[in-house]
Amino acid sequence: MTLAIELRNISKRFGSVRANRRISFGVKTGSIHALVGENGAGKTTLMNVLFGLYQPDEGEILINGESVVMATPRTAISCGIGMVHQHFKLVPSLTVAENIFLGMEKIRNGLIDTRAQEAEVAELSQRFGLAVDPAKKVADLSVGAEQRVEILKVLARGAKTVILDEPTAVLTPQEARELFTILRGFTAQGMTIIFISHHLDEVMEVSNTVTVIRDGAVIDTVSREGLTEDDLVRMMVGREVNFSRRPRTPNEGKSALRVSRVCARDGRGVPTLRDVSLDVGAGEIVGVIGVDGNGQTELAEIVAGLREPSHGMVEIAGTAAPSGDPGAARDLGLVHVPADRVRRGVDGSSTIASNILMGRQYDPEYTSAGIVLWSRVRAAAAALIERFDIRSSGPDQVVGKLSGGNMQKVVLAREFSHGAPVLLVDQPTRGVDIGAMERIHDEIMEQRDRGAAILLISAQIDEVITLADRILVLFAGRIAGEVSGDTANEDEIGRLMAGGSLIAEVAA
Amino acid sequence: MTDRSPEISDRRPLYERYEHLIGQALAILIALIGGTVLVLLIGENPLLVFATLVDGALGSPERIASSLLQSTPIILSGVAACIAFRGGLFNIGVEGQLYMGGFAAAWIGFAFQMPPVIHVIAGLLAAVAAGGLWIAIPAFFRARYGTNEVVSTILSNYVAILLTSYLTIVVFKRPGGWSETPGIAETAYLPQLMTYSRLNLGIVIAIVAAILLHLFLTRTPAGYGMNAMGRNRSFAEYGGVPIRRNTFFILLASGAVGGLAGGVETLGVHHRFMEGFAPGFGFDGVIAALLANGNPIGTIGTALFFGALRSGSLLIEVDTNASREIITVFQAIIILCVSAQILIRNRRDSTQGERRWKI
Amino acid sequence: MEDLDRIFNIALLAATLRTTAPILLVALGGTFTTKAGIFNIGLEGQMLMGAFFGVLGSIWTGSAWGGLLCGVAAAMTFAATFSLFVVTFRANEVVVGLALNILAGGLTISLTKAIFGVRGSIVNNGIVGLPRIDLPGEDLLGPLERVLSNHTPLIYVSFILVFVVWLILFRTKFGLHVRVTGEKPEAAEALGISTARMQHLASLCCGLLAGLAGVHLSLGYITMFAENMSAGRGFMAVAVLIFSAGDPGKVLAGCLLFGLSDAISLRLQSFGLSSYLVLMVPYLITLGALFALTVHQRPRIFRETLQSLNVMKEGAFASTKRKTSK
Amino acid sequence: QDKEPLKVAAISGYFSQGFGISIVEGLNRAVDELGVELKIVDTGNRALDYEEQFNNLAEDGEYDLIFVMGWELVDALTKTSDSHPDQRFIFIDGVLESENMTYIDFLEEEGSFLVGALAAELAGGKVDGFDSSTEVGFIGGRDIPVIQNFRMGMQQGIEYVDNGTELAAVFAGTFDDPAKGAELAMTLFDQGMPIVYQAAGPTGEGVLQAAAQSDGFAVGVDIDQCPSAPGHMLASMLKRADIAVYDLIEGQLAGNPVVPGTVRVGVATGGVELKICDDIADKIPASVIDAMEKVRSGIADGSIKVELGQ
Ligand SMILES: Nc1ncnc2c1ncn2[C@@H]1O[C@H](COP(=O)(O)OP(=O)(O)OP(=O)(O)O)[C@@H](O)[C@H]1O
Ligand SMILES: Nc1ncnc2c1ncn2[C@@H]1O[C@H](COP(=O)(O)OP(=O)(O)OP(=O)(O)O)[C@@H](O)[C@H]1O
Ligand SMILES: [Mg+2]
Ligand SMILES: [Mg+2]
Repeated sequence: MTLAIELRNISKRFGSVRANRRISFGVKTGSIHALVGENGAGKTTLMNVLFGLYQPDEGEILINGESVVMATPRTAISCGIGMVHQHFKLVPSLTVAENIFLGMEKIRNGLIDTRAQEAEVAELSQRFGLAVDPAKKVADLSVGAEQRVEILKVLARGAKTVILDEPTAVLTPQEARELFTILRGFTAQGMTIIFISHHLDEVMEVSNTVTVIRDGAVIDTVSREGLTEDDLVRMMVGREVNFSRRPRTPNEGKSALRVSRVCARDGRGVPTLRDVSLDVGAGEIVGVIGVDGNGQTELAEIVAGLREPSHGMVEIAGTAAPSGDPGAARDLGLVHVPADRVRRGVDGSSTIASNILMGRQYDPEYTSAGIVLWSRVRAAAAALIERFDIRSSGPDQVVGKLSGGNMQKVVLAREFSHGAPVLLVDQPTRGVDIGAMERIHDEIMEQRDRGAAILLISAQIDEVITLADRILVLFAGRIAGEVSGDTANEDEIGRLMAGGSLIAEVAA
Repeated sequence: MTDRSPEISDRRPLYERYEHLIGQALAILIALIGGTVLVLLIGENPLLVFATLVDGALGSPERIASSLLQSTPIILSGVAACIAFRGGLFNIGVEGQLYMGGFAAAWIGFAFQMPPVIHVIAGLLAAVAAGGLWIAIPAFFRARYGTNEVVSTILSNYVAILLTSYLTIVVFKRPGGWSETPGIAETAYLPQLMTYSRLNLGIVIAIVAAILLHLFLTRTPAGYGMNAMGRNRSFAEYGGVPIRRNTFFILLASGAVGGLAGGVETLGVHHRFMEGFAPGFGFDGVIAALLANGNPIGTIGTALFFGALRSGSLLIEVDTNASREIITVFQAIIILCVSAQILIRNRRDSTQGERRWKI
Repeated sequence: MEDLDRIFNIALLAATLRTTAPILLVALGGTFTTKAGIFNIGLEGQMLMGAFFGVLGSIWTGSAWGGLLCGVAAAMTFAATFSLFVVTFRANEVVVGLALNILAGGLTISLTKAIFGVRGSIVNNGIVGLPRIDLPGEDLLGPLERVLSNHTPLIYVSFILVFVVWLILFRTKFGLHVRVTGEKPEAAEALGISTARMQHLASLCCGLLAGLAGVHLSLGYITMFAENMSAGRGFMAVAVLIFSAGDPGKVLAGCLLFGLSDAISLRLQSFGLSSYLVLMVPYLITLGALFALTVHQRPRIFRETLQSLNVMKEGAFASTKRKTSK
Repeated sequence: QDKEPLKVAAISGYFSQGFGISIVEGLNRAVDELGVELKIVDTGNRALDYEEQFNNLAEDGEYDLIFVMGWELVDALTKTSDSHPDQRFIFIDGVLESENMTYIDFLEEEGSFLVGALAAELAGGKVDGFDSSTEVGFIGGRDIPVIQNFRMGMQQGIEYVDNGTELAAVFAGTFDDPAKGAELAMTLFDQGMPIVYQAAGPTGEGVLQAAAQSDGFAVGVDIDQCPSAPGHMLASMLKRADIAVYDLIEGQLAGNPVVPGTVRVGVATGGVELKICDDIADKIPASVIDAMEKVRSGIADGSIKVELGQ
C-alpha cells in the first residue's frame, strides 16, 4: 500500500506554545484518515504546515514517497493537496464560480471568462454530486452550500488528497451524513481524505485510520478496525474522563435573567434569532446548545448588551436592560465570559492587572477620589492569579503573551470574582485543556452554589449535560426544544440540534 | 490601526521598556544619513548645514527660547491629537481647530474690555469652545453614524481656514492693516516669561496640558476606559465603556485642545489674529503625537524636537544657501523611519494575520 | 433669469469636465489601493511629485510626453515607497501617507530652489505642455462640441479610465485578486495569491494614475509648476474614495459632484458673494454628502424591526430559510 | 577708506513671485554693477518665525541695508527696528508708522487705473480685433487689502472712461493654484469678457495661460509678463522695484545715504507704468493710445486722483 502523504518529525512552535512536537504518521492512498485530539492539540497547525501555510521548525513532508518543501499553498496544490479550512475562506462578494476559480481564472481576451468558469463549475458539481448555483454570490449561500463550494474549490484544482478541518462543526447531522457519502465517493475514485473532527461517532463511522494527537504530539495511529470510542477518548485525554453529571440542586430562586421574544438579524437581514424567550433563576444553570451559526452568538451578544435586538427585550435582576448598552447590563449585575476572548475578552497589549480592572474601574475598591489605586489593583490581580492558577510572571505580565487557556482564566478570574448575580458564560472551555476545563467547571458550579443565575452557552453537548439544570437547544435561531438536565441524553439533544423535532417539542 | 495603542508602562525589562527609544534614535540617525545625502545633492556642505541647524536651535538663550516658542503650538496640537489617538480615533483636523481657536481668542481680546487675568482666561476659554464646537459636527456623526472622522476633519480644515480668513478680512479687518484683526487689548496678553523673547506662559500651559493628559490616562477610571477603547475597542465595549458617548467627547476634547493651541498662539505671540498665522502646526502636532505613539509626555519630546528643527532652520536660510524646506524633508524621513520601526519590529508576530485599519 | 443663465450654461459643463478630471484621475488611482485594503492618504504627495517631475521631464526632454513619463515615474517611486513602508514594514498607513505628503512638499521646493535658484513657481523655461485635441466632426457634436472638444488628452483619458479601471477591477484576474486582497486576505493567501504582492502592485497602479493626475495639472490644465499646486485635490480624492468605497462608478459620481460644485462656486462670485464664503461651497457640499450617505445607511434598524415582527407572525412551524435554500 | 563692500540683505516670502522677482533683479544688478554683497532670506509663510528671522539678520549689524517686502512682516519688522535703531530697514511697498524706517511706496492703484482705462476703451469701444463687451474681468489671488488696491484702481479707470463698461472682480482664494486661476479665467472669458487683469501670483500665471486657450486677452502684473502668452497678452502693469532698489543702493554708495522717510513710486516717477505688449501694440488704434496717454499724464500731474478705500 502506498502512502499518499507521510509526515516525519514535524515540529512547530508559536512563541512559547509548542503546537506540534515531532509529529510523524502516514496516510494511505485511497483512505479516509481521521485526525482527532482536544482543542488546541495542534491539528489545525499541522494541517497548515502540510498545506504550506506555515513553515515547520523541523521535519519533512513526503508526497507519494518524495520529499517536498511546502513553501506556499501553491506548492501543496501542485502536489495535489487541497484543504477545506475550519473557517471557510470564501469571498462573500464574489460568485460561486469566481471563488472556485480564484487564483486559476480562465482568461479570454485578457478578461475573465465568466461563462466558461460557470459552465465548468456546473459540470464539476454534477460529476461529484455537490449541488451549487455557479452564478450565485457566496454571501447569499447557506453554510452547507458554502462548504460544498469549498470542496469544489479543492476539486477544481485537481486535488487527489483533500484535507477537511472540522467539516461537520457547522453542519446538521443530515448534512454531515450527505458529506460522508460524498467523501466515500471520492475514495472510490482513488482520492485520499484527511479529516479532522471532534465527533468521535463520525470518526468511527467514516474513517479507515485514526491518528490521535495530544498536546502537539502523536499518541498513536491506529486502524479503525477493533477500535472503540472509549479507546479513542482514553488516548485523547490521557485518562478516563469523568463524564458524570454534577450534582444538581432544585431551582428555587426567582428569575434573575429573563429574555423575552428576542429577534435578531445579521447584516444581510437574514433572521438569526426568531422569537427567543428564556428565563434563568437564581442558583440555576441554563444551558443553551446548538451547532455554530444557529444563533448562540447573537443570543449571547444581545443578553450582554453588545448587540441591539431587532425586537424583544432582556431583563436582568427584574429590570429591563436598555438594549445595546453593555455598561448598563453590567450595572444591573450581569457579568459575561465572551466566546471570542482574544478579540473581546482581553486587551492583549496590556497587563493582567489592567485587564482585571476592566468593568470595575469605578468600583470604590479600586478607585478613590477619582484616582485608580494601581497598587490595590495589582494586589487583587496577584490574588486572582493565585486562585485561578494563571500561569504567568505576575500581575504585570502582558496578557497577549499568555497561552489561550491562561488567557481564558484571566477572563474568568475577572468576571467570576465580581460576585455578580447573573453570569453569561459563552463557550467557557473552548481551546482549554482538560485539566483547566475541570477547574472551570468547578468554578461555574461554585458560582451557582452561591446563588448566581447562569446562562451557559456551549457547542459541546457533554459540557451542558455535565453542568446545566435545564438545556435549551437552538436551531436556526429558534429554541427547538428544552430538555431537563437530569434526563438529558446526547441522542435527544443531537436530534434537536439537527432540527429534527421542531414539531414535537416547542419551547414552552 | 495597528500601531495605534502604545505599550503601556509596566515592569518589563529595561531594554524592552526603552527599545522604542533606541529604535527612534536609530531612526533619527538614518534620517540624518538620508539628509546628508540630500544636502550633498543640492550642493551644500552637510556639516555646515547641521552645525547651523544646531546653532540656530540652541546657540544662545534667545534661540533656545525661540525653539521653545516654536514648540508651544506643536505640543498643544500634539496633545489634541493624542487625546483622539489614545481613544482609538483620528483627529486630523487639529489645524482647523487651531485656526478657529486662534480667531475666537483674538475676538475676545479685541472686542471686549475686561480686567487683566479674567480677560486672558476668557480668551482661552473662547478658544477651547471654538475648537470643540468646530469638531462637534464630525464628532457627532462619527459617534452616531460611524462617519469616517479622518475625512470629515480634513474637509473641515479647509472650511475653517476660509472662514477665519473671511472673518478676519471681511468682517473684522483692522483698518489700514494687512489681513489681520485689530490687536487685542493688553489685558488679554499671555504674560511673557522673559524680556528677550516672546516666549510666554503658553509653553507652561502646553506642558501642563500634556502632563494632565498623562495623569488622566494612567490614573483615572475614565482615562483607563478611554485608553482601553484605543487599544481594543471591542474589549472596552464589552467591559461597559460607553463607546458612542466617549467617541463624541474624546473628539470634542481633542478639538478643544486644538482650539486652545490656537488661542495660546494669538494671545501669547501675535496679539491679534492674522491669516496664515500658524500654518502647519496642527499637522506637525498630529505627527508629533503619532511619533510618540500617543504618549503625551513623549509628545512633549517630539514636539520640542520639531520646534528646534523649525527654529534651527531659520538660521539655515540666513547662513547657508540651502532652502529651509530641507528641514521638512528631514522631518519626513525621520517620521518614515520611526513609523516603520524597521530596526525593532518583532518578527515573531509575523505569522499572525494583521488587520489593517479599514475605511 | 439672466443671472442663472450666467451660471448654468453650456460652458459650465466644459468647466465641470476640467475641474473634475484631476481629482478623478487621482481618485481612480486610489481605487486600487482602497480595493486592496490600504487607506492611502498619500495621494496628494504622489500627485505633487507627478506635477513637479512632469515639468522637469518636459524641460529636460523638450517633449510633453517625456515629461509625462518622468512625472509618472516619480509618482510611482513615491507609491513604491509608500507600499514598501506600509506593506513590507507594516507601518501605519496614515503616518506614512502624511509623511510622504510632507516629503513631496519639501522635496519639490528644495529641488526648485536647487535647480532654478529661487523657490516658488517654474514658468516658461522651455516647458512643453500637452497638446490639445480637437474632436473631429463639429457638425456631429453640435453644441456639445464646445463642451467636449479642445481639451488636453488627459481629460479624455480620465473619463475613459473610469470604464477601464472598472474593467480591470471587475473583469480581470489582476483586479479580482486586488479585490480579494482587500476583502478577504486570508482567502487569497490560502490559494497562494500573495496579498503583499497584490498590495504593492495596487499601490503602483495608484502611483501611475496619481502621477498622470499631477502631470495633467502641470502640463495639461496649465503649463507650469507652482509650490503645492496640487492644492488639496489629493485629499479631496481620499474623501471621495471613502464614501464611494472605491467603486469606479461612484468615484466618478463623487468627483463630478465636487467638480460641479467647484465650477459653480467659481461662478457664484459674480453675485457679489465674498470669495471666502463661495470657496467653501465645494467642501461643504462634500461634507454634506459624506454625512448624508452615512446617515442613509442607518434606517435599516426600522426595516429590521418590521421584518422581525413578521417572523413572529409566521409562527413557530414555518420552514426556515436555511432548509429551503438547499 | 572703506574697502569693505556694501552688504545688503533682503527678506520676504515672495521673492519667487512677480514683484519679488523684480526686487531680486534690481539687487542682482547692484551685485553685478556695484559690487555689493547680497543675502536673500526667504521667510516661508510661518508668522511665528518672522521675528527670529529679523533678529538673525539684524543681530550682528552686519548688513548696511535690509530690504523687507510683505505686509505680514510688518509687526516683526517694527519690533526689530525698535530694538536695533541703527539698522537701516527699507520697507518696500507700503508706509508704516515708525519714523525710523525708509519706505518705498508703490502706487499700484495708479497703474491699475491705467489698466482699467485701457480695458474699457478696448472692450466698450468696438475696436477691431477685440470683442466688444459690457464687462471686463479682474482676478485677484486672495481677497486681501493689497490686492484690493489693484481692483479699486482698475475700477476707477473703467469709470473714468465711462462708456458703460463694468468690472467683474473675482478672487481665487489662493496664490498657489494656477489651475484654479486658469479655470476662473476661462469662466470669465466664457462669459464673454474679452480682457482679464490678474493680480494673483502663481495663480495668475494660470490666468495668462487661459487667455491663450480661450482666445482672450490678459493683462499681466508686476513684471513684464508679455512673453507668458504671446498674442494674448494685452499689457503688463509694471511695478519697477528693480529700478527703485538699484537707485537706493547706488545712492548709498555715491554718498547719498538712505534716510528714513518715504519714497513714493508711481506713474509720475515712472516706477509704475503700463507696458503695452509689443506684438499687440499695432492692433490698438491710435485714438486709444492717445486717450491712454492723456490719462497717464493726468495721473502724473495729479489732475486725476486715484483713491483707495472703496
Ligand atoms: N498563529 C498562531 N500564533 C500563536 N499560537 C498559535 C497560532 N496558531 C495556533 N496557535 C496555538 O497552537 C496551539 C495549537 O493550535 P491549533 O489551532 O493547531 O489547535 P487545534 O488542534 O486545531 O484546535 P481546535 O480543535 O480548537 O481547532 C494552540 O495552543 C494555539 O493557541
Ligand atoms: N493601564 C494600566 N495597567 C496596569 N498598570 C498600570 C496602568 N497604568 C498605569 N499602571 C501602573 O501604575 C504605575 C504608574 O503608572 P505611570 O505610567 O504613571 O508610571 P510609569 O510607568 O513610571 O510611567 P512612564 O513609563 O510612562 O514614565 C506604573 O507602575 C504602572 O505599571
Ligand atoms: Mg483547529
Ligand atoms: Mg502700494
